[in-house]
Amino acid sequence: MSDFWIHLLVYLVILFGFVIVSVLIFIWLERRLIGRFQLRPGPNRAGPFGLLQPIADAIKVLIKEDIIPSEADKGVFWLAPLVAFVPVMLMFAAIPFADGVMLVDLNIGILYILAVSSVTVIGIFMAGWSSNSKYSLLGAMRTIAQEVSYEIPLVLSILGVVMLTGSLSMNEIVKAQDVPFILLQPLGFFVYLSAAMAEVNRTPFDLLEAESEIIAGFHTEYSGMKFGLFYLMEYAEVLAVSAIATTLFLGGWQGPLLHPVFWFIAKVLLVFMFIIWVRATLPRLRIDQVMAFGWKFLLPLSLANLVITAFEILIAPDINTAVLIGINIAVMFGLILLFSRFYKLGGGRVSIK
Amino acid sequence: MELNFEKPLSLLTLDEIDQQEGGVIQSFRTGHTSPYPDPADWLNGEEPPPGVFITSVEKVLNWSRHYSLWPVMFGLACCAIEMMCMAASRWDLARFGMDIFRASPRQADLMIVAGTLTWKMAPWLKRIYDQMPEPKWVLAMGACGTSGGLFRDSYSVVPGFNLVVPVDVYVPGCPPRPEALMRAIMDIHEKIDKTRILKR
Amino acid sequence: MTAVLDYPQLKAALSKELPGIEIQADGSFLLVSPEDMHKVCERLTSLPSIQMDYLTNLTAADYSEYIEIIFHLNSITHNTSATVKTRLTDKKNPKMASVVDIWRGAELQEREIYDLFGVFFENHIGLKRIFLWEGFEGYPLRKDFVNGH
Amino acid sequence: MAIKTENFILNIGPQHPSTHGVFRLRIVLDGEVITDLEPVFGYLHRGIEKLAEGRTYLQDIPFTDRLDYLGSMTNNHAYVMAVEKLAGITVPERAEYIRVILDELQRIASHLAGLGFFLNDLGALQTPLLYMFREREKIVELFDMCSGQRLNYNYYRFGGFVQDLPEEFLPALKILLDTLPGFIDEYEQLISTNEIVLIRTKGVGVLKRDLAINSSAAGPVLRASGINWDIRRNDPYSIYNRFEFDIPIAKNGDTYDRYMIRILEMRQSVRILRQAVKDLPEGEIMGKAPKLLKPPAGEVYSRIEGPKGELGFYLVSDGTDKPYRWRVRPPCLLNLSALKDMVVGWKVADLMAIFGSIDIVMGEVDR
Repeated sequence: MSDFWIHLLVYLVILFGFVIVSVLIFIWLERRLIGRFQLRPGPNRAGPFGLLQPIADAIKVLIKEDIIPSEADKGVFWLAPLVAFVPVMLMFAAIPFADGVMLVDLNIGILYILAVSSVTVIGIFMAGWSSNSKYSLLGAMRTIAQEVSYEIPLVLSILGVVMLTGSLSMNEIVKAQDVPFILLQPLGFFVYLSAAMAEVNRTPFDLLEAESEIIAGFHTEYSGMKFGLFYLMEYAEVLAVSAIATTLFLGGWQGPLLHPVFWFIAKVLLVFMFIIWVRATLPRLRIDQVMAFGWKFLLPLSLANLVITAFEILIAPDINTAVLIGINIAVMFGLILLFSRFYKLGGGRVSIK
Repeated sequence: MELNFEKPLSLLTLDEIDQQEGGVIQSFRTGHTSPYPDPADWLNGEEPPPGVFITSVEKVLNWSRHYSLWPVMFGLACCAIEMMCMAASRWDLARFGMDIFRASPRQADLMIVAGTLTWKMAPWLKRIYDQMPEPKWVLAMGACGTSGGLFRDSYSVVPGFNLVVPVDVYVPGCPPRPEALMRAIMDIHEKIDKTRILKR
Repeated sequence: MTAVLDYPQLKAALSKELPGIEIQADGSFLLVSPEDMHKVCERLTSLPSIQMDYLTNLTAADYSEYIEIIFHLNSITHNTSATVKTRLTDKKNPKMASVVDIWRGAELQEREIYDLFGVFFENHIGLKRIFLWEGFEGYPLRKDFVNGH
Repeated sequence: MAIKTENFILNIGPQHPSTHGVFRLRIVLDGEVITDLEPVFGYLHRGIEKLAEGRTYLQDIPFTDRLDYLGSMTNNHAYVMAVEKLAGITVPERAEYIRVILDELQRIASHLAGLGFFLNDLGALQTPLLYMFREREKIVELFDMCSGQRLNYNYYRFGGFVQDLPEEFLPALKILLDTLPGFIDEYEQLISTNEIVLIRTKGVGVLKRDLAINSSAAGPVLRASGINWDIRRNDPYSIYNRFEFDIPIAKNGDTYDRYMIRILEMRQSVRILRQAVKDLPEGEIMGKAPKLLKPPAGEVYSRIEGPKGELGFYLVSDGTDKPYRWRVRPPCLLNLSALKDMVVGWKVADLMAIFGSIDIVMGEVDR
């Protein structure tokens, strides 16, 4: 009995430490990389190469005055950051850093993660609703529409991977990947990544806190520690999404000679840099275009992906993998081009009487 | 100064809203004639007592505020273009950790008021200043900030921002070059380093 | 080269269309009385030979005996230009018919004249102060407006 | 039984990241769709026209810098040309060529800033803005060489210029002219064929042809709706009739066309600059102009093709050394008269795109 508690305690400390430290590294990495994308050096004064910059941000945000607007709904306003942040921390319980090295090896690992990750929407909407400002309400409405409707393509794309491995446990999924699933499931990876970027509100789907339109979306009215928690939650979510992407599609901690944990972190950083690169270059989609993209483009694609995977598993389980990879990639480009031909993204002008 | 409407906003006709706002601006103009004293209490502070613990905590907190000073976007006129040039690639403001131009005053520390302030805009400036959480600093950019500049004797220009908000640093120039603005931001950094957290 | 219309010939064309009104065309502009300004403007845009469809500039100037409203017009099709003026002698509350229904571009310029000169434009679609706030007393661009605080 | 919905009045206040300065919009929303829009001006109204009546003609030149502070050189040119027409001052040949060079450079710098802000409103997190500010810095560097100031230059005088161009101006300009078309191609590849930019701007905020003429729009907004009206071509001033360049016209007047017109106009400006630099004559810089200018009583309306559209000056002089009436024809303000017809029916995100494509500067709108 006691070693369970020790195991729990050790892993809790490891997980919290991992999340906090990697979020700090992510913040520094993002500001430096976006600086480099924009031809400017980025923060380099606070400590060597600006490494202490995230720490300075964190301390400053913590000691800032914490304003609660007078008309705000105090209880909900205070609770919103917690309801938004805690589920993100829970997601890390089932992610394997190395073979079996995780808080708990649930046999329904990926299902647990998806279930927990959809709770953050409630927290974000509580924030938008309780701060009683028009911009936050607009941001909150957009959040629900976007995150709920991207949950379905996300789940369906993960279903493809689960069909290949036959088990929901994250550890099994990684073990089953002698060939990383990104090659066997290219369409699944494409759908997963776009749906995950929408879940996490990163460009080109960052409607939520579209600076140019609705100021800062749901956290317009937050300041001080509550805003710090939201800022932390946003980056922790991106960390969680890239961690899941590595375990499901990039072969988790499998790597030739270095220690597994090193491979896991390297792949997480790789996916995160891709998300930063997309954020620094692409403009934003309109809300109805985001909806149309989710429902009319990603959803049919993920269903088609399921059918093809099932077809492959049942009819021809013993094709050698090279041919299979070739077929999958060809099918992916074929389907994407085919679908993008005959579907219209978003409505035009509404006639006002 | 609040726009206190008896009826909810949506029932008021647009003209009534204009009347209300006109009244607010008129009373704001008559009410604000003497400038705020410049907050200079950090100047004559004596050396801190030898308590190691207090000074080191103060040093860390000041260091964190020094390097993470998030400015709020308050560009009014030509000085705003120079402010953007300073935030652009040539004089990169992000080196000092100030690259996130917060659009909402709730998360901002420094308000760079850049441009000409008119009486119609003054109540909004005061409201944005009040909305900013506590350790906040104001940087009055350009000649219009110090004294109304070229348009000092106009009927609709506020002669100097210190009539509306207490100003920490004034930057001369019309518009000041980005290096001058960078120098002013370093003055604010100096000021932050010297502030006493625990008032004695 | 944007040719300036020959004013006497323009005066002849207009008085043929509108017999009742009197137009002076001495200097480098057409002078019309405020009451039939609206009718003249309608003719200027509808006559195919003139077709002044582009209102370049609509402004006012405060002289000692009258407030002068100046229309600078252009014809995009014929590439010609013309200046039409009208004088409001009653300086206490000057009044004039709005030309918003002819040129949509006049809306903001008329609001500016109302705000800075105090000229009231009848059946304008939203005549309010454009630059100054509602409680501001006086009209700044009038010569008698003292420029103090 | 129709659901009882209530309209949502949103106030895009004077201080907002994408209103290009202090401009306020009261919009009535039905969900995300805009049903009504009311612009509120005046938050930067400094009363320049009243102040200008109290100063002499020469002292009014700095006021023109602060009108459209992204196009100071062209503002100076418009005002100085009006006073020269009023007082009958002739400008020497070399000064005319330098004026064309500085105007076209200012047009490129203003378009670069305008396009940068427009793409920033589309949501591309300042990256295109900073690339376009890189080019603009080069042009501002040239202006800094000749006039000593980065933004409000005050470089033009009645009859020409006070100082000639420094000798390192022309080599730097030649380098810029060789590299600029390369950068514009880079923007075209990155932005004009970008899938998301196309979706967000094609067919959005259409300004039809006759409404564009009727609402006295000017410049790129007018030419995007298919009207061939450019003061440099229709009513040539200074020596523009010596250069051959063509006027880009678009057909359907949507946000994409307004963006594309500005890109093509930058290419034409580079063409004009090449010809102007090639046959820039030697000679003196300043024409014969009295120190204390007292133009004869009379009035003048003179106009130029500024980056934002037709910028006109209507000056009335009563023989003294101070103007009697000093009126600026603001292209930015008049481009906004049709804003409501372009925006109603679209969504909040489109409002930002359409508003950004009109490219206004509040200094000129409010004066």
